[in-house]
Amino acid sequence: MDGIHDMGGMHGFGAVVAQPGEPVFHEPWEGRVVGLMVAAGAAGLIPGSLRPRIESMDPAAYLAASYYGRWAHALEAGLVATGTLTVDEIDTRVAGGDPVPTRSSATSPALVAAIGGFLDAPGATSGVPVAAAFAVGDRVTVRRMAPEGHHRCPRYVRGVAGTVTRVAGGWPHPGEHEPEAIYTVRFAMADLWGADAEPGSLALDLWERYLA
Amino acid sequence: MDGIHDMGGMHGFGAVVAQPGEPVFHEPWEGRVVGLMVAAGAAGLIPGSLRPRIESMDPAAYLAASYYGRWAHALEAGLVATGTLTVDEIDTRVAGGDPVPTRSSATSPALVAAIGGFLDAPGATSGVPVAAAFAVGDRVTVRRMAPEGHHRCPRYVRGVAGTVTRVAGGWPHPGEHEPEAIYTVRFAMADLWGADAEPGSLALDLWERYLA
Amino acid sequence: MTAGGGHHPAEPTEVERRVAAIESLLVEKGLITSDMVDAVVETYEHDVGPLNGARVVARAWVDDAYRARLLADGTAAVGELGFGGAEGEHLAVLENTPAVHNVVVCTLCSCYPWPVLGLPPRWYKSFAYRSRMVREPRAVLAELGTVLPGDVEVAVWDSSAEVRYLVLPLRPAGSEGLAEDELVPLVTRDHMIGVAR
Amino acid sequence: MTAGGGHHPAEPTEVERRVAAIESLLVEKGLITSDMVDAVVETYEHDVGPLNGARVVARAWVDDAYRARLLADGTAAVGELGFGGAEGEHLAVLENTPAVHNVVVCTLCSCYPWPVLGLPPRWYKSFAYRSRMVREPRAVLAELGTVLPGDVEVAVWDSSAEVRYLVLPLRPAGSEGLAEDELVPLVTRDHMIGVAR
Repeated sequence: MDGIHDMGGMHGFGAVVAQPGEPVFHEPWEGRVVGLMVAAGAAGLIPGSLRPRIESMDPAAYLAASYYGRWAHALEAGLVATGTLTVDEIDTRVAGGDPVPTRSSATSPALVAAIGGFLDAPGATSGVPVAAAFAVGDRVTVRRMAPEGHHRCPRYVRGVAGTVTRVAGGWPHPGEHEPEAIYTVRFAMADLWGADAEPGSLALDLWERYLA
Repeated sequence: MDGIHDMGGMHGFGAVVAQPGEPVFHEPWEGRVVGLMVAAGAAGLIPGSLRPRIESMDPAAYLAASYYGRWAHALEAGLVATGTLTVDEIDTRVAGGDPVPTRSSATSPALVAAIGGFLDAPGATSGVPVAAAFAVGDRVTVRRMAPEGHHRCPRYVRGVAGTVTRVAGGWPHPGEHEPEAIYTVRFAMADLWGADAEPGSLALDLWERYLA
Repeated sequence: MTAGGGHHPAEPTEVERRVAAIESLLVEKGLITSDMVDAVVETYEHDVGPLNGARVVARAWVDDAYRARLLADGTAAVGELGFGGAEGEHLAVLENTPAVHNVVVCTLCSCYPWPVLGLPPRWYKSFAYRSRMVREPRAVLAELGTVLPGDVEVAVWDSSAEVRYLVLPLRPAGSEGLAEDELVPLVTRDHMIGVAR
Repeated sequence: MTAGGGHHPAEPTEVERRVAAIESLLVEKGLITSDMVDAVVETYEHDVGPLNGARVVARAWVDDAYRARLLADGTAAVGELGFGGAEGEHLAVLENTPAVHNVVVCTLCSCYPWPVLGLPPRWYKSFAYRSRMVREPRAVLAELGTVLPGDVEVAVWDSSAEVRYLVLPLRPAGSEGLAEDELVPLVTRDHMIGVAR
């Protein structure tokens, strides 16, 4: 979907302000939401991907929430979608409960180890070998589109021509299972933003279906 | 600016729901904000245009506000920008004041008449005659751009080719004074949204500077 | 409506309080008078609304010469009936035909031809309408109850600049015997935006 | 950090209460245990952070063969130092040169190479960074304190799909005499995102 999350190029969000010495988590709940997401995934409670659930937030809620606030939304949405929890029971607990979470007396050494395994899983720079319609150096143009589903083709490159700089290998497109070639495509800034753009280039990784 | 207001084509805003028998104003304050905007304009208190002030709202606030809520923001911003009111005095009144506005004992028949004149001012379908680089039937392509200032070129037509269907005349571009030709340009839906788009066409009015 | 005279079933909201504060301050400083604000509210609550547009449409249906003038210069022809003013300075009229259906949106704002339609309804100003009408007009029309035959071409108009658009709907079948005044009630706001056929 | 053990100077917010409710319910139902959540928090608070990336960079600065392997296959070369895992399955390393400066953003989300940099800082996840870095990188870099000479080409990388990017910064002038371990503290998170040169 071409949702509020697709904000590359937009004006109006103000200055970029760094905070020196920033902690990893600003509040304890931020750490818990990351931990819960990983733990619930390791326990098989939340299938599928985080991002479609974040992107389908109401746009006003998306912008009003913090980054981990959006994770919290996706965590809840995932647990509710699978029937693991209901909104009613969460609401009831919020209304009556302690903001300090219950601690379990049990421990799960095996699942903790599984989490370690998940967090440490090795990978490969490139996806699996797959047929590729384009080669390094080819000029490609990003297709016009308006997909309802989750995708990774930001609006700001639609209709723009760039050059393939890498054939990265094959990965399944989100929501699918068969690998499809991904290309790194480099665009001139002026082709994206007009003649008075900053000089330089911008590269991003695009599935073959996005290109012509 | 390419701000949050430029939402043509976006997903995620849900269904369009009409309310049969909807009143002109849902709450009395909605009418007052329209009246205040016009009255303040007639009294010379707010120079310039409403829209740049609405577009420069924080994007989260923009989405959280109702239509007349955004007008209220622009009204306040305009009155504060001219020094007519200060945020402090408005805050103070909000904290201590009555939600029913003060009524003046005075009346302003001349200004009420001026408002009538403003609301009834005749106009012309076309702007002033002006030199035009394009003619009806010409194929034109909308330029890539990323203007910081207020403009009327939505992102969804950038880089797209269409056909001039009308040379509308000349109007000053927002923020300027000299007239510049405006063209009605018609685009095929498939050129905007891809091969699986609904059939049909979309037309909009574009200043000459947007076109090549 | 008198100033702030509505009842408040709930606590006044922040925006309501701020607008009231602004009005009070401007009035107390003598910069505006309440009757100036009242005049605008009265105008759009009672005087200027889709009935104006309906009169224009009915006239165009019965008077071919008027129809031709309306399509050639919307502002002038609408002015013949006494309508004009803010957000109607540059009116263009889009004629529906059996083959083409026009529909109007404003993606960037919520521009609307006030002198002939009044102030826009909430759905016209909604983010859903603004975002979707330019991309999937048939889907949006269907949600609003208008299912168009497949052979009718949909023409969407995004009123992005200075011109405001009014749709001239098709005269309903069976209305041939009706006089101009009898045609007026057949024309709705939705016909003239183009979300009804 | 222990679960919810932080002090709360203000009332718990809605999101804080909801997250606590979810954790409590999952624990009470026996679906997860607290130590699973703790393990993740501990990992990113103490074990996985930009020091990992700094070790990779320092090694590449002193070992040309490693540098070549790192640029050819980021994931494998990072794995040689024992780093890898979630959000680092497919790592690519972007080498700064005197002529080219690389900088990384994720406009759609906030993708980031966790195994070598830890979790991203707030500014990286901010709407301002996500929206602006792809359009005006020099302006954003300047706001963050990095003014690039005009003859350096800026190459922006929007990590839109599966690959996560790590910038290999230039070895600082004057560091020729330093050993690998002495180089590590010279490498910051900001160098490896590309917002510092």
